[in-house]
Amino acid sequence: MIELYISLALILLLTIAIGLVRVLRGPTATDRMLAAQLFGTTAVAILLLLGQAGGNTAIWDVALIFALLAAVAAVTFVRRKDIDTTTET
Amino acid sequence: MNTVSLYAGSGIILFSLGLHALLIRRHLLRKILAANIMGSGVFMVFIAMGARGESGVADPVPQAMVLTGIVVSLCFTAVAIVLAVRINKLTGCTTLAVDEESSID
Amino acid sequence: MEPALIFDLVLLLILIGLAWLLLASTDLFRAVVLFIAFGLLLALAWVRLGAPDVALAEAAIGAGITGALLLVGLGRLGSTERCRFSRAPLTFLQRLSAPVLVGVMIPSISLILLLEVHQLAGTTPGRQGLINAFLDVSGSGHGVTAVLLNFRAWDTLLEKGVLLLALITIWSLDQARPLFHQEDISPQLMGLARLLLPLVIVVAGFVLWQGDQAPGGAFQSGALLSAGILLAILVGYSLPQRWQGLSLRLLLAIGFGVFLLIAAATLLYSGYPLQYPEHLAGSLILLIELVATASIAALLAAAVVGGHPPDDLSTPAAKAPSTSGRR
Amino acid sequence: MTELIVQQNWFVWMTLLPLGAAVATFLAPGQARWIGLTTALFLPFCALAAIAATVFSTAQPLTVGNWPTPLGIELRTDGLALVMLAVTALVGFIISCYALGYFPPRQHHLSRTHYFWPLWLFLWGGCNALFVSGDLFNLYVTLELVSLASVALIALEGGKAALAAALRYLFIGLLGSLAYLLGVGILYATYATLDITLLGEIISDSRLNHAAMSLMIAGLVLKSALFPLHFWLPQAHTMAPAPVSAVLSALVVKAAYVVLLRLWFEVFPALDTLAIGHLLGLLGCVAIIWGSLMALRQERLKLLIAYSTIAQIGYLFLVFPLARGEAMAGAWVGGVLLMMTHACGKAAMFLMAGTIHHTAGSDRISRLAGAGGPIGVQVVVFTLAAATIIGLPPSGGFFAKWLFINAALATGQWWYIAIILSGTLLAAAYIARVLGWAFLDVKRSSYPVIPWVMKWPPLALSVIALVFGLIAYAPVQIALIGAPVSVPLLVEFGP
Repeated sequence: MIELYISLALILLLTIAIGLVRVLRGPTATDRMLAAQLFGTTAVAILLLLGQAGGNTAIWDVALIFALLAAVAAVTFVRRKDIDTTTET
Repeated sequence: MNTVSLYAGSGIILFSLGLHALLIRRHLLRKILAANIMGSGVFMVFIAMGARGESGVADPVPQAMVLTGIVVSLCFTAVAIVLAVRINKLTGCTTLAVDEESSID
Repeated sequence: MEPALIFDLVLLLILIGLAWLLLASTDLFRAVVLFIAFGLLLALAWVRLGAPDVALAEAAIGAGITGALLLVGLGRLGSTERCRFSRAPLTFLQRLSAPVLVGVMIPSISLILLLEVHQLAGTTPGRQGLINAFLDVSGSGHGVTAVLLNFRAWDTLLEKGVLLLALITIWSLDQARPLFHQEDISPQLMGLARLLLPLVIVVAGFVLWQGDQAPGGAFQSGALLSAGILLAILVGYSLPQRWQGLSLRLLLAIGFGVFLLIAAATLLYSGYPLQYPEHLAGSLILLIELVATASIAALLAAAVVGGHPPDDLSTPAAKAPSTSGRR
Repeated sequence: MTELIVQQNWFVWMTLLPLGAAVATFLAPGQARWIGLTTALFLPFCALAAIAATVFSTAQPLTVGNWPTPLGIELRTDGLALVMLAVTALVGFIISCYALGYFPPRQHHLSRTHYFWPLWLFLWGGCNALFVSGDLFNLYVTLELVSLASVALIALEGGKAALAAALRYLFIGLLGSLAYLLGVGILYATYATLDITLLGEIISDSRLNHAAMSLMIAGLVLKSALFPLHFWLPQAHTMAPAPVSAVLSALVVKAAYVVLLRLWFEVFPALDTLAIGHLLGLLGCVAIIWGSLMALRQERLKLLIAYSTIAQIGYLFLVFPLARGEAMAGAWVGGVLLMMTHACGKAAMFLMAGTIHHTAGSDRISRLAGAGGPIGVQVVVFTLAAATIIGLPPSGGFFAKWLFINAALATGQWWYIAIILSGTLLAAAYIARVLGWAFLDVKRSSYPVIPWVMKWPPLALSVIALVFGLIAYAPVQIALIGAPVSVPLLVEFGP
């Protein structure tokens, strides 16, 4: 059973690796940010699986915090667009 | 090849990557990111070493030290960002290339 | 190979790849987003290494504060058109120092990696036994909390000092500027914040409370709360002006101040700094954690805001944080 | 009541008090000057009490929370900690007095006055915590406290050059302490303890320990600005306000060096360090010559003093190759003595440079032409302080170099003598150049009046630095309490 959980987590991890392509290629800042948000969601799933596999419920708290705080980075992103015009060096 | 040495080795690789970038990158924000990566590498070595021993029982001392280290590096990051923004406001630069003679007087 | 090892291998490969990509990236925004992703995956690595306390902290910081810090900082860095110095040549010694460092340090580090670290992997256990032996008298039921707030409380005391010092530094550098345009307050974001803020407060309380027995504690809880404060600031809440003076400074300093007072009191009482009387240990640790949480939340949020509150009361209210009771 | 005073652990109070005062000055910015001055007045007495407690009643090192050492953090009262606490208290007191005049209560930069005191008190408390710490990770935290406070103080001046210097210093500090921290991690992984005493007993000569040592030493060498890693120092030390320059040159650089001394003599004595010792010695020699030559070329007084600091740091690193065999104690004492006397002398020089800048309107050396008449006092004080940097006989600098030369003779490394002597000549040359300009026979218009706190405290400090050699017996005896050098001191004191 544990092997199954870990294998599922591994598959989810691979989807993150694939999602990286969107961060790298963009083309707009929003694409990149949304991909990062997707990683957050996937990480929550991975953490739940790892917690189940290890029998350590403390790991679920980490997932809880991720789920809660995903909003903060997103809101910062949305808000910062208001003041800034340049992202490139 | 076991988990601990895998993570410790990766920590050292991250440290070296960060060190390299901290030295050669010129943009201030990139230097700040590099320092953070360096720090993460060091913390990974700590935590990996704490994870040795009987299964599941990790040594709390390295964890506590890493928590302290994370706070300290967060402080440095925050100060560095404000300094960088301030420098950018005064000079328009995002690098640290102020040579000795021009800065005097 | 078993799946767990493959999982670790893939995770580390992605981490190293991310580090490489973000450090080499030409687009700074992309680098910041990659760094946020790096923090997420780092938390997974801490979980895999059996360090949920660190993972909690990394999650609270990486997903909340660091992202906000970097995004705000990036937004405030203007264009480099005015810059006259960017092509200023390095001196000979400056140019020499990088190769010396790279030439000396990276090979020596790689040497450790290649030759020695794997030998360590099976040897010398840590201090679990010793800490468990003293856990009963430490005033905390969780090893990491006991180490942080009792056995190595001196480190934690000084670390709280570093936090306050960082804020004083930031205040000495600049005056707070608004994080966004005052006029446009989005009702959607406001609704989101109304939904999330109570949850954040409840979860922060939970994380603080369970730090006594399980992973969690003042820093994680404070970081979470500060993310909540930031969210509130970003959707348009602000601190009333009459709270931006002494009461704000008190809130920022109380965590370090109370810790210092306890150190002084114990030094007077027993001759040893931070030697808690055994029957009071639990309560003192709880007190330190409570005030530390409040201070950390305020300090981190104020660090993102990035400047001292305006001295002149006639200027429009800058965003400055408080822990609760903003509505 | 007397018992309460005698039995207090004053060296712990010396950390808690400045930190508490820093919080108080943050909370009540209006009262910052008086809180700061009271603390500065009190700390030298604490230092005296701490020394008395150790000398007369054999105070023991204690652990925080009274936990046994691998678990708790040891705070030490050995000689090195005590003399550094005392010197810091003395220099800190003088600098605090000077700062009262330098940051007057009402001026345009209101915030500078407000923020100087909490930052400086944080730095002071951090330095004191560092000197007494006996735990490698705790040393990391204190190093970070000191380096963050230094960054803030450098940036206090507010100009773009100062901010750039501050940020560069921040990166340097971060780089150095992360390298140090990685070494600490490796040591903890091997021995599961970070206590300096325990580690010194069990450490063995292995490749891994060598790697850890190299990392830690490289980090600290970067922080203490040994050639060729000194590139950040001139900017950082000269862009800051005068009291801050004095603090940085006199105390902050020494903080990293104290950690280095502890590592070398207390943690790693079992390792074969001959090659690294020679490397550090060689770099020290280059630093002496290079720093002095650069000082000779400078147009500005503060830059001259900063390059002189680089040269003096070079002398400090001669301890590592010289401290071998029977010369061990001599070289170690020489290093500690030089650290103390340089702290006094260099602080006085930077403070005086600040005063001269204030009066002459510029610190260009050429602008000093004819200044010897109207601001003769300042120039003479500057010269007195410089005497110990050059190493003229009654000064502490002379005795430190004397001890180094003895050690070089005892270990048969005569080339260090040549370097020390030429460094002395070069130092005399760059000081003489300043005096030459100052006493040119040029008529100058009047100079502004300066507050007395900017005149007399530096004078007191330079006089102390000058006569340090005559009273060196007591500090050396204190420094040798619990010193890591077991060999009895072979060299004679006195001329």
